[in-house]
Amino acid sequence: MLIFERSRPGRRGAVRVPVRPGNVAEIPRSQLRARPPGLPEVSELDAVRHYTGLSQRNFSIDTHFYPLGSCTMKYNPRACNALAMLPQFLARHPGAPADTGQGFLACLFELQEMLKSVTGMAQVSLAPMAGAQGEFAGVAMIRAYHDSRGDAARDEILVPDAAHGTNPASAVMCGYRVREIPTDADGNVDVAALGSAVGPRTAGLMLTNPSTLGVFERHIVGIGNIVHGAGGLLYYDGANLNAILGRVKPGDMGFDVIHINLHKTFSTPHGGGGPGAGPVGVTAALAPFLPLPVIGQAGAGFRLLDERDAPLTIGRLGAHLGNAGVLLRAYVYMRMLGAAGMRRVADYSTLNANYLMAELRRAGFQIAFPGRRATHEFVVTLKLLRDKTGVTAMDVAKRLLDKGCHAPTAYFPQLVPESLLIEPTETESKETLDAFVAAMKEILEEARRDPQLVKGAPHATPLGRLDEARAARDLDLTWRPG
Amino acid sequence: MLIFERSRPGRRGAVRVPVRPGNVAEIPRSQLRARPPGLPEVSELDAVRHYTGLSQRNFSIDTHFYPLGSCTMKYNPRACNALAMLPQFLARHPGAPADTGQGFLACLFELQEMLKSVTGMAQVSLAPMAGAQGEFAGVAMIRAYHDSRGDAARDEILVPDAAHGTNPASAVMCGYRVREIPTDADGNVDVAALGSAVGPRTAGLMLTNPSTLGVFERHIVGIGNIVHGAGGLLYYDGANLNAILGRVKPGDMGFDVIHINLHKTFSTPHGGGGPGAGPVGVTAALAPFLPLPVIGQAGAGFRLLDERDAPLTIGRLGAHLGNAGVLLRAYVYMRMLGAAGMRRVADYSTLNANYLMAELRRAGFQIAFPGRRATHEFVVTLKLLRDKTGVTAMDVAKRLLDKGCHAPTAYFPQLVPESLLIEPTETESKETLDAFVAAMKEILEEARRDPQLVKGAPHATPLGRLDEARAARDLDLTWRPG
Amino acid sequence: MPFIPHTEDDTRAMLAAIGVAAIDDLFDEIPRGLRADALAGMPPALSEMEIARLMHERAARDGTWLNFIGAGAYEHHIPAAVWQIATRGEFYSAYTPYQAEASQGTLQVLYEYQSMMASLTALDVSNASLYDGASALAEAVLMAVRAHKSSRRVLVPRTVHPSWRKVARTIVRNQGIELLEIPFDPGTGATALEALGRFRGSEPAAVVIPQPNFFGVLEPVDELADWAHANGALAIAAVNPTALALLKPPGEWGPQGADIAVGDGQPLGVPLAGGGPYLGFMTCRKDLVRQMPGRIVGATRDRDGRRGYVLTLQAREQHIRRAKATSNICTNQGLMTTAATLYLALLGPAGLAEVARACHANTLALAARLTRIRGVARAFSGAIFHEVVLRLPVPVAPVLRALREHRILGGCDLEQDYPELGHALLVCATETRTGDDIARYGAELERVIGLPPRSAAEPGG
Amino acid sequence: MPFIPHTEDDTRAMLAAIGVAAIDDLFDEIPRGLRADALAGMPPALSEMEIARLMHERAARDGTWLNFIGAGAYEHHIPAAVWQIATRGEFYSAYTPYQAEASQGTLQVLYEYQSMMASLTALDVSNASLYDGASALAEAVLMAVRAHKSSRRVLVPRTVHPSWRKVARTIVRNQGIELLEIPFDPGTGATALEALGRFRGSEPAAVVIPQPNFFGVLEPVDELADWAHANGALAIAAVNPTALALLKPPGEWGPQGADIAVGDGQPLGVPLAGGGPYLGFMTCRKDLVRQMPGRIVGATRDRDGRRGYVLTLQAREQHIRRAKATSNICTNQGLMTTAATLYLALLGPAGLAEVARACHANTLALAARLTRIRGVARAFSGAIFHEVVLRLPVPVAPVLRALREHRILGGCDLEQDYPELGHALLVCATETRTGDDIARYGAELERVIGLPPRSAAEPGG
Ligand SMILES: Cc1ncc(COP(=O)(O)O)c(C=O)c1O
Ligand SMILES: Cc1ncc(COP(=O)(O)O)c(C=O)c1O
Repeated sequence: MLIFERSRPGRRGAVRVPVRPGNVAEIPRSQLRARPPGLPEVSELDAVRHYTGLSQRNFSIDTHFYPLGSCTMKYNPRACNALAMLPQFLARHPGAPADTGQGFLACLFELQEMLKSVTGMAQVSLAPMAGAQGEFAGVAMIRAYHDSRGDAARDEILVPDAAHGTNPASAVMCGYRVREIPTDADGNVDVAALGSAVGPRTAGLMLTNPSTLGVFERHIVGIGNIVHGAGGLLYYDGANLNAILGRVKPGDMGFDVIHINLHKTFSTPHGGGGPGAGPVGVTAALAPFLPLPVIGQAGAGFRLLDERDAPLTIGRLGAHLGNAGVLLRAYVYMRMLGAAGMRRVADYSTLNANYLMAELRRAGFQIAFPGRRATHEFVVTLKLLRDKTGVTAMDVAKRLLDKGCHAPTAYFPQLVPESLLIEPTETESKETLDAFVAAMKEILEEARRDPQLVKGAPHATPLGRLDEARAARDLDLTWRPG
Repeated sequence: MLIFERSRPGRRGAVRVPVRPGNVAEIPRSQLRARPPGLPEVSELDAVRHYTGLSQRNFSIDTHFYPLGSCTMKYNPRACNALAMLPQFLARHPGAPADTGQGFLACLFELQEMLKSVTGMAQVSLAPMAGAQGEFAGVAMIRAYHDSRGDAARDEILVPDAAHGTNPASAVMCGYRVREIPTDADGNVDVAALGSAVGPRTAGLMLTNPSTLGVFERHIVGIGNIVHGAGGLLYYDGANLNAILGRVKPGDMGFDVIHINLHKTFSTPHGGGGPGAGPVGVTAALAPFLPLPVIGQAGAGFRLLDERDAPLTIGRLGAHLGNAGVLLRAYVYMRMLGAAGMRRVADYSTLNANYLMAELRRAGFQIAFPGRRATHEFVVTLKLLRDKTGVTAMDVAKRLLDKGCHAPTAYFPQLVPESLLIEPTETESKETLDAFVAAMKEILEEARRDPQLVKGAPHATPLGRLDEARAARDLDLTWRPG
Repeated sequence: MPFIPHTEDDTRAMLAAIGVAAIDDLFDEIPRGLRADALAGMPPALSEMEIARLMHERAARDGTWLNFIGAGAYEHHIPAAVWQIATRGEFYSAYTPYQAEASQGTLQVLYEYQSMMASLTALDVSNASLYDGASALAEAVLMAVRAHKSSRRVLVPRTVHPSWRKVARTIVRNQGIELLEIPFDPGTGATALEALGRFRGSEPAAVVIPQPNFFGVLEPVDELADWAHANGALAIAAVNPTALALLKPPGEWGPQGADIAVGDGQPLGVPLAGGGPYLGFMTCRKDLVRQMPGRIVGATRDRDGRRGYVLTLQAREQHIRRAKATSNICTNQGLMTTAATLYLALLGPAGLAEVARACHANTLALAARLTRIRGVARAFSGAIFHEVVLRLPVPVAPVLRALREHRILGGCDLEQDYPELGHALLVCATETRTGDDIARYGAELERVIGLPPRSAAEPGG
Repeated sequence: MPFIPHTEDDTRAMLAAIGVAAIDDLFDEIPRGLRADALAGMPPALSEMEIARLMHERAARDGTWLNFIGAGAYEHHIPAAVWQIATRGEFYSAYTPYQAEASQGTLQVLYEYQSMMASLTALDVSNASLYDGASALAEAVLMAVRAHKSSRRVLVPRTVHPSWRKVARTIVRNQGIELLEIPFDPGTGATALEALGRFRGSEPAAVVIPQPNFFGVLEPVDELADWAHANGALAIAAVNPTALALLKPPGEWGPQGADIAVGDGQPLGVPLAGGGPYLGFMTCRKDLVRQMPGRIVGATRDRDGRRGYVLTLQAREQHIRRAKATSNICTNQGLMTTAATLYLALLGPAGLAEVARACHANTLALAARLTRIRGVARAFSGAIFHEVVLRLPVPVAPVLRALREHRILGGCDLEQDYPELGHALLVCATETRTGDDIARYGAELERVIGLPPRSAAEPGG
């Protein structure tokens, strides 16, 4: 039932606000609204019961194993939430001067410093509000860099075909043409193809390492040399940083610009789709172009740097200073982990992924890149299963829901047929992984024995399989009163 | 699965505490524990997922209609929780002097004053930690009162047979003999029987008004005269105050001592069984005996009164000042309602109960006291149904769970056979009441058509009907490893 | 190990199952020369207890302030239920609802959110959020240019929030889109209709129309929308959602209505929180929906014909369309959307209108009080919603500094962004400001400016 | 109407269904003379926004303090997860699990709680909570008297918390039960074993044994339990649950073990909150279970043989047994029990032991620092857990007052309750106190007492 269907004309929630007399005094009639908006009219209990009930219709990390590849669905420590929501932080107005928020700014400044430490970059801006915005900022900095050198003919960004969709989309938003580089059979960038693609039009190469195929790009140094040799810059999509935290730094791999997804590696909550935060880090050469604001030191304290401090900035990405509450959560998380904890993240996320890969292989699943180590995630391909039984990756994903697991990412990476990208994260226990393997094994048997059972899944969720085609065809995007 | 079954030796939650070296330095070996306690060893994610999952196995006000008679399961405004949990209030040590907590004490003092206002009593103590403790304190004050007058022969407390079980139990805890007074056919106290029961041994009469039968005791003034005439005192069990809030004050009805259940009338959360708060109010004559502490004024501020201020006190009921956090929640609730809101509670809880009673009668249910108005609750008797179909009040209660309603109180009041005590509260909407009537109607039809369906209920809950006899027979009260 | 459940036995068994001797071996594909050693500059781990103490101390140091700043972020009362429910693990720790059957909670919330925003703006469809109001404006500009096809020019009044204009410029300029500034009438503080003439030949793809504008002033929205349509441009409304409880919604501006509406959803239950996370909202006419950026949720049916919700029109998005997507946005502001939905459900139309009326009345009362101070006057004659520009007799920055000594945040200094206005200060009093608050501000400002109060006989500003 | 959903139409329809004209008519059974008019003294309603402002202001006024008070309520770090989960609506707004099938969440939590408390105390069974530690002690006394049958006399050491002794007296005296005080050894601060002789003939029903005692001192628990049993009495342990991570549990005291253990569960994840709500815990030997007060949860099976949980042994309780019940308790401290269960699950045995060790070490460090001040000395020689009595050279009350000017709560003044100890101060440093905190207290106390520090050469106190 929709909240609108619980609505009754004249019913009111508890929210009351005292209004001085003479209220709409100054607003001309012609500017006034004729009819009130069609918001629901419900009591506070109605609303609480409705949304509490809806919440129970979600899978989430707090309730289910959620091995959604590329998304790093690790446990979100509750302390991060509690401490970011202290009343003084919540009440801080973004326009309040720096002298009224030194405690708040100290956290953000230290976050910048910690991010520099784990990435090996010279300077960081916390401004981007998600990974994709970080990518935009990064590519815009690449452009600004070339422009600042009068090197304006570079109009191409190279992107491996395995890249996440945001990479090409971000490059295009910065006005670049995108050129795809193929992947070789081992999941590496095809270096020969890269060599013939680079040239004077190359502004840069965007790379995820480990890649979205769940493998570490072994030729990274060579790739860097090729791109740099052609005058291009190297962009690091940090969505997979979890796998190498404290083990390898993007800066040491030769990257010039990076973004980091705090909502992945640094465990800020995904919130049903966001918010995230996508800080960018750069080498010293690119630091002048960082998006604003950057937190700077001012005597013993901190302040927001602006255009007067950074005249070459690519500009601003949001009205204020980014997703501050997300930044605070990441700050708390990083402080709780410390240097040793960072490395443990890489160690145990990698251990979990390799264990799961080994066990699934043992259970009869086909691994997409069997000759490779898994990083913090790995790809299974169900092509053979589909060919034999008609059961697709989508069917397996849906059937997993019946077994109490959220599905892995399905059909991404796109270049592996019937792919499942599986990322267990370091916060899951061996028992949980074993239960997942057992569920996958059961599904494999079901697929062989009774494929319709799997194809008809899910059966145990509040609703059965939903018709996506119908949704796109008969668009129904808003409730309209009967 | 129990949390213990998720435990693995050596696994640890996130909680770490820095320990100085030389730690157990001073504790003699002979005092040390040989084996660590058998607490679960789980990760923070395990614990969060386990208890989040368990929570979803509960019905609650926030998720279901919960018409549990005598319990006043009304909406618990979330603001009360948020404001009682402000960091400074949570951090306040009970031993901190009054000068460090004037804001906190102001709330409690004003709560005392508001409770005086709605009850018409001369003075209030917030000390009792639940209704039953309030009853104990009240009866102890009755005893102290008689003792202070040298009137020591009174050793009986009169209690109507319809009374809640805590009433006689509390009287006994105060060293009294309990004498039951019968109820007449209309649900009133049998005044004649009362008349012949009172006498020089009568210390007092405990009365709920409206009674647990869901009717207002019409002869209350006469009853008071009888008891007072015999030298006894009149005790008011305030568990049902919701029905008359702002309409009638216990003080005006002639009561000498009362308790109030803040977790009922003033909407503090029931928390799966508690905590509650059971402040007591008294006439001026009994004020010297109030349990400590009482919040007093001190100049412009507030302080806790102690034995030096109140040498005749019955004493203390808990180590500190009662369930302070519950008191703060009730304070916030009462301030949000104000005088007009108080009366609305009585009005609409009574409206809802009478409407539900009318509709259930229309649907074919037998009302226990059909000639009476419902107060905020009313009793249905399923004796005829049971005689005809074998379906009991328990069966109907269980079947209601399948229809998404928590069951009313079953088999209480005990003197009505196959009783359901139904209390909708004022915060439920007509739609919810109508849905409940529809569910009850369906069950009535099911009971006639297919009694086994009802007798086998519940069917839609995570577990089927649980064997209570087995639990009492094969006692299993704690988990023991394998 | 904090947040890592592995016992030594687990690790040993898992390594054995993989067939390696040590965790180090799992990293053997990484070129040796790249391996990092200790993380210089990373402080040692703190326990939850220690970081809690540190954060409490920092929060206490920052303290609380009596706030009169608005300027794009508004201090509203947020019902306690909003965040107690939004932070339930099932909402908080889920991600984008790719698996619809396991995400009906989030999906239905988003569908309800879309419905509420569409209704609030009187437009047909809504997406499920963008990052914030400023970036939503940038996306609307891109969307309008895509829809218009021939023009890459967009008119943006100087009365649009300065930061929003900066953000729009940052985001659109690499695609060769030009933002042309429309001046404002120095008398009314609203966009100068008479200045539009000079853009007639510019064939703009869109005209941005703020309501209320950055000065708090109401714009001639009907005329502006009409002018846009008459000149072949789309009308992009940039609106405050609280104001829409009272003001004519974008879908009803002029004879045709605006085509796209954007804004910052922060006023709808999202705490100020130092600047974010907020949410950008966007609604539009139905025929533009395929140009929209961001997630969109649609209703559909399950196998058994029961109503349910899914992400739809995904072919617009980067994960399908890659370089040809309508935007690069992926992670959005989901949880803020949940909060906004809860907020609107808890307030309802009457509650939201009450908030809007209280904001308006309080700001008028504030303006009345402050303009009783000699030398302080309203800068513009235009009607306002809940912010107002005051002209001070002295430079603004030192005044604000002096007010801070009394823990008052006195407003937003416009001297940098609008030097033409002189000593101009933008102030705001939402429903959270009481008569006492206003009196306190009045008294302190009077003291700071240091001139005797204007006598009652003199006409006010 | 706040929290009331009725529209005017609803009310009208409902009145019609009932067959009355107005709500007033529903009260027609109430004698006219009794009907109340306006509620004098009830302030008018505040909106949520207004009460929030008021409460925030009051909380800010009270501020935060550096706390060294223990004395029965302890400042421990509470993991954030505890209350974020305990306040989930499903736990928070449910009641006593009378309908087991609709309450498996609460019931299983209680079963787990019982298991944890039984294991912590090394006794067989636990109830599901009493109001607080003090009232739990009173209930234990009543229970022991019921179990003993012939005696109504119980020995209570003077080292039991003074408030607990007062509460026990309030609750048991009306049943003619006598509480006899056992003195303590002024040297060690523990109960004087040699004083027990004089109670030999008193045939006590029970002996209460605190561990640690109110002075923080460890009692000779083995000897006391043994003495109790040798004299036909039950041994009632009154214990601190944090201490039990390290100390020998009641079930292992002396050759037979204590019979009943009670305590306050506040240290297990319950905030200080000005004094409550906390929870009283009680565990006992299996054969006493039918004498226990309060709710008890038991495991059973459902129709299909699946494990589940129910309230059990209800025949002990007031709602069944009425005047013959083991206690009048009905509503208990359910939510606090949930919090304690979460706390113990999050800490585990290693975490709880770490907390206990840190408390002990910090209190020793505090004592060491403070006794470096001339004239300050430990009052007793007995080993302590996490509290210690210091003797000051000057009256305690003015010292504490002076410390408060520096926002330090310096401890619990014993001069009222134990005049025989002179200027005695009970202090506590839990795991939440840092080295800096202790140094700060040391420096301020030194200043307040106003004597130069004892030189390093002189022996400490
Ligand atoms: C590999 C990769 N790159 C980029 C992104 C984009 O990040 P965001 O969703 O934060 O915009 C994602 C995440 O969705 C990703 O998995
Ligand atoms: C009528 C009545 N009296 C007394 C009580 C006892 O109150 P409490 O449960 O708060 O101890 C109750 C509630 O359970 C009750 O319903």
